[in-house]
Amino acid sequence: MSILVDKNTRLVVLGMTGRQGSFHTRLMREEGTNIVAGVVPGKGGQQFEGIPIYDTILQAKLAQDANACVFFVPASAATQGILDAIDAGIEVVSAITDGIPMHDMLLIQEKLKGSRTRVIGPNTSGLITPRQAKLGIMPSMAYKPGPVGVMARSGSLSYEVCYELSKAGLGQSTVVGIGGDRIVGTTFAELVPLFEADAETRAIVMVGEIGGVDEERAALTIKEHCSKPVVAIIAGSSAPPGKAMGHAGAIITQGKGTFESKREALQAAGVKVVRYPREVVQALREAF
Amino acid sequence: MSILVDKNTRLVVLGMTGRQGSFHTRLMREEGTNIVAGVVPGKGGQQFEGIPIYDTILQAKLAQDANACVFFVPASAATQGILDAIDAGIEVVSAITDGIPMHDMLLIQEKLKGSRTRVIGPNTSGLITPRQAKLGIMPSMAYKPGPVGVMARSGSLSYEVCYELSKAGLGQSTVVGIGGDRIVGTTFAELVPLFEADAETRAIVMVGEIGGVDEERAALTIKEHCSKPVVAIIAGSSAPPGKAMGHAGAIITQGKGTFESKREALQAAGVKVVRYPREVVQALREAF
Amino acid sequence: MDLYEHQAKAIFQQYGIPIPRGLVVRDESSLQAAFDAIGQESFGVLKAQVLTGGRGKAGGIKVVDSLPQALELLPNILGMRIKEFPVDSLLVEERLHIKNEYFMGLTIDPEASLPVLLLSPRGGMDIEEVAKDYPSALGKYVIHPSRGLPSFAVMDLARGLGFPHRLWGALIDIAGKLYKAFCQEEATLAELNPLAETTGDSLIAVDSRLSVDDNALFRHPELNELKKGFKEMSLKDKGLDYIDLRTGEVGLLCVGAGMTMLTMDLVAQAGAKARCFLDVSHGISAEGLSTALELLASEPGIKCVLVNMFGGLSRMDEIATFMLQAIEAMGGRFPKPILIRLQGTNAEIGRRMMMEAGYVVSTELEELMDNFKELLKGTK
Amino acid sequence: MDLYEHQAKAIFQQYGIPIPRGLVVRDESSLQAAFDAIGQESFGVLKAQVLTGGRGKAGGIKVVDSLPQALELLPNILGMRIKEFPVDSLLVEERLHIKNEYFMGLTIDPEASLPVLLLSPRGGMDIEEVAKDYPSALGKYVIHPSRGLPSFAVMDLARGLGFPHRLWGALIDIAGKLYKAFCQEEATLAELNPLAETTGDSLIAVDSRLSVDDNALFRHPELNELKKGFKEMSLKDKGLDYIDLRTGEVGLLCVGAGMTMLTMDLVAQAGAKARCFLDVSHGISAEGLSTALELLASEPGIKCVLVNMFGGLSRMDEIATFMLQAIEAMGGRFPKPILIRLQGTNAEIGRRMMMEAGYVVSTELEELMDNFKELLKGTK
Repeated sequence: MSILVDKNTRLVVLGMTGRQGSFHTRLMREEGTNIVAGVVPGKGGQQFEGIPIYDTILQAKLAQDANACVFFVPASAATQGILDAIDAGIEVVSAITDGIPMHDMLLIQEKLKGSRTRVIGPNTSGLITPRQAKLGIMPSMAYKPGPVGVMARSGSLSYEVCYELSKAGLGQSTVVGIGGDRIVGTTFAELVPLFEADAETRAIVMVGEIGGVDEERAALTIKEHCSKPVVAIIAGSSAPPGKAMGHAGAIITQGKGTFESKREALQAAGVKVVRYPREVVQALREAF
Repeated sequence: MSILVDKNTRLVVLGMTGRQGSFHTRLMREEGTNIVAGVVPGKGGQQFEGIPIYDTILQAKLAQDANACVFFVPASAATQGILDAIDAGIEVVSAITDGIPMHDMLLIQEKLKGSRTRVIGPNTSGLITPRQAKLGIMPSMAYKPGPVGVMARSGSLSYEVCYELSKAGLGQSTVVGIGGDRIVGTTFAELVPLFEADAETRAIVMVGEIGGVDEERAALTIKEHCSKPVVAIIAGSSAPPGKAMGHAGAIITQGKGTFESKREALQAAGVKVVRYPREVVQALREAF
Repeated sequence: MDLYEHQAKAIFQQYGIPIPRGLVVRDESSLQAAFDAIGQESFGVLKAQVLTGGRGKAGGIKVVDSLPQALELLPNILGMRIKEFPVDSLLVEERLHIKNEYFMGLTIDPEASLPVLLLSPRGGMDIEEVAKDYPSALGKYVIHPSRGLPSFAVMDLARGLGFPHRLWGALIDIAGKLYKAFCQEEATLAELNPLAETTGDSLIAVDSRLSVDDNALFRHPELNELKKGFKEMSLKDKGLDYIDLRTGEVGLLCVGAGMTMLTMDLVAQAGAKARCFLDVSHGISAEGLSTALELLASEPGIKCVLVNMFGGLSRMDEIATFMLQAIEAMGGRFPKPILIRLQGTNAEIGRRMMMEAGYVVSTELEELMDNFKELLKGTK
Repeated sequence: MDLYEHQAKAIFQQYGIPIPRGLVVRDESSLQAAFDAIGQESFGVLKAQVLTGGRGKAGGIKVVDSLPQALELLPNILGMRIKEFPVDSLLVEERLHIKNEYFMGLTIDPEASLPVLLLSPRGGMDIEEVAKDYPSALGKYVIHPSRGLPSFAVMDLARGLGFPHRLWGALIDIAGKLYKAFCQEEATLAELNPLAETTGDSLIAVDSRLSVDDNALFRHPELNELKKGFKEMSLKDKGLDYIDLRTGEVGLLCVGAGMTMLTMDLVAQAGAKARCFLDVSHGISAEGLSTALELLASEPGIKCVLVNMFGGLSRMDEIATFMLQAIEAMGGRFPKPILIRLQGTNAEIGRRMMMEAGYVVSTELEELMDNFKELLKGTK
């Protein structure tokens, strides 16, 4: 078991023939991912290392019964692509793309309501169920199959944490990068019930950081809906008080977003909060 | 008591200085309606028989704390006016205007969600709580205060029915014309709970006609949510089978919309169904 | 406003929906052009253009092999009446090799008051029965206009209804175009039936219907132009809602649809039958009343006229003034028995005016119907 | 990208939001023009243009009566640093007679991930404290973009917060314009504080802030133009996220914001302090790495550099190649102590390359931090 993606995932790679797209298509395949199609407008009918290429997501979906997409296209093309994926009824969209304008995400968010699509990201390292499906850019060497569900805001930090976990023999059920942007398709709070419902996941690691209120929101969900042990690592505890986001920003977050605010909220939900990757391993060992 | 409008209604008349607007402003006032403002773009700052005129609905709302509007403007201006009234937070909109395009109503309908506005009509004779508030064009002589709540698709037929009721000493709590168009702001089914909750209303009369499925939908609501006696008059029982609306129309209504379909649905909900106005009086007398 | 098949097809073609080659023909002279446009190979099908269903069963569609055969059949079809509708034009189209007949339609779902896409793999003439007897053979998707018609919705319908996989793409494509036409033309109904699969694995709209919103015509000049071909639409321009029931003997002149229907029911109750409705509620004018009265006077099927009005917006003094003016222009006297009832706004003045001109005028509905029953006795 | 007050105001003015008369001044020569634009009557207020709060308390705002007085004060303000930000321009504005100070702002509600309008009758410098201590003095309305900002929502806020009735219309008007600016300029923050009521019963934006979405600049050429004034933005164009903490002594070069923050935490744990972050995750290039290394080498406050990278998208062999190229161009040797850790995609190759060039390279994070602690010991 796992969440969102596994060996039944039928993946379409957007921008398959580009520099990043082609490099990571190979790496995702090496992880065991079932890549059924690529989409590159204008190259429909061609192939990339045996994988058929289509002009549109819908064509790929129709021809290959695809149910997931990963985006290796620039921001200027990604918004339309995500809207197309929602329109086509793709179930999981891993939006690696960095730099999607915030107001585009407002549009995407409204379109997501009433759709069947879950968007992971944007500006994410993607998601991986080790040895089954990888829809992202994370270094495979850091991951092993196992019982820990990981969700992270920062890609690089999640690599480090998973690498430590793997070295310590604590493999991962699924690792999801929610993305670093202000508006993301899927929040920590929305992933908690999925990990809770997944039989293989025995504990959850949240890789958070200062800023935003996503960790605080997740704390509420964990408190009410999660029976599994949760460990959170929050980066940025030593950061000086943030650059002002204007009064409106400060008012609306009302003191949330700091390390202390996140630690308090999470501890109140029974979450063990740490600062450094090694401590995650230790806390998990205590929890198991 | 009554529903939707009463002597606390603070009415704005759209198109107050036009031919119909001025004529009916006087008649509505004679009924006792508290008309606090008129709206005629370009005539802001003027007065009409002592009533201040504003350029926009919002200005009228701000200056006079208005909570209701009645529309005497042509269809080409009404759509924008209704959207403005929703935006301004007007609570009751009586859209007398006839000829509003259907696709405009689709737009208005979506805008109504999440708003505080209830639109009556369009293409309606309006609504009246006799001697308290009249937001419409119905002939006042047909109405008397009393215990019968009336809701009607056809204006002219509701005049006839109310006239008969009044002659028989059966006055009305509130009479609402839902309007004759394919898409209306408020349906019979939505009015039933309002009449049910109104202490003064002791019985409900539904003035329906063949076509559409609004009577059938109301039957479900009546069955589940209405404890008061309901009498329905359905016009058109002698009409020959309707001109085809295309297969799609026939398929989607699936035999609904006929006199028989409406009678069956309503009788199953405990509603007495009649054909002629005099029979309404008789049925009500039996019900009381 | 319901458009003719050929008008609907011309519009759908602008949106890229595939339709058969063909040409409208109103007399023998243009048949040659239609033959040339289609070509010998797939010539041809003659289809009577009428705004009613059941045209095939009534003999309004003929398949021919040659121009002479078409020329021979043409006068028969052009002369016929289908359900009382006279045929005055034909659509001549190419013959197609049809493997399967499907149904696709867009209309307003009356429950949701939202557009709904309907799709069925069992299209053709009996689609209504299919929908009733095999509801699982009909798929529906209710559309939220702000979200549009997503591809996956069409795909789900196609999959769920067992459409072959090779057609999903074409169905999505055509549904998207049909929805675009539905929105842009402000239609109330847009229908492709049958939407046929030909030997080439492609889909084509063999028959089409399109009804557009009368209320929106003012912003669609090209549709407004078509209006001229429809008697009921030109009456509408004068504020008259006109419905010709094509049988019966009593002409009705009322204000408001509900009142019109009630009057029709009362006429039926009295043992007679309404021939036509004229509802003058959409703007009373001298011209409108005059047109209405002339129509009632001239239509030979109408033996007598009932005027039944309960005015709200319409003022009965105005109505009386306009009616008297119109009758004056018709020679001073309405040429058929006419019974009048006026009630509502300024009704007393109106009644007095009509009575002074010598007409039988009632105040109450019962009174009008009693007079009508007397009239019926006299004519029988 | 956070804009300067005068830039924000110039944009808001385009949307019809009332702002004071004024002019930007960078030296004495343009003060006369500002004086002429404002006029003797209401001259003037000098406001330091810095991208940080607390400018008033730091002496960055001065009220003057005359041009000579302004000329006298100008050099003091232009020379000052406010929270380490040097002041190199002033906004000279008219003096206003302010009766009340309100607050209006638009930003993204992090709970709903939707735009939110904030309004308070107690605006001015202490608005954050007001919001915390008197939450009832702050009104919020979450906006659904497809529905827009309805007038009644603003009216409800104004009424609920006790704004005088005479201002409701102006508040609705300005909120509508501010929301329009927020959407069209693709802002992340738009704020009028104080939004002041003057003696004339009208509202005017005495101070304004506008932050626009860096990611959307590509479709706003006029905003993109402003970017040149901001060092961090020009670095961003080279794929570098740069944050200058303005104190501390360790320069950090990492891939990814989370890793950067972790490294900063580890530096703090070791008893040192990070001076700046350089996150190269948004596109690794020779030019980007070279710019980053030059900045770290040249900034005098930076005593040593930590490079900590765990690459996914970024390939560590590429990173090593680009770093070595850059160092070569700087003279063959990086001029400060530098500790490097490379992990992830192609890390082994990268590490070998750096080691062969004579640098201290780690594989594991602990190893890097042990080396760092050693380095610290040596320097103390």
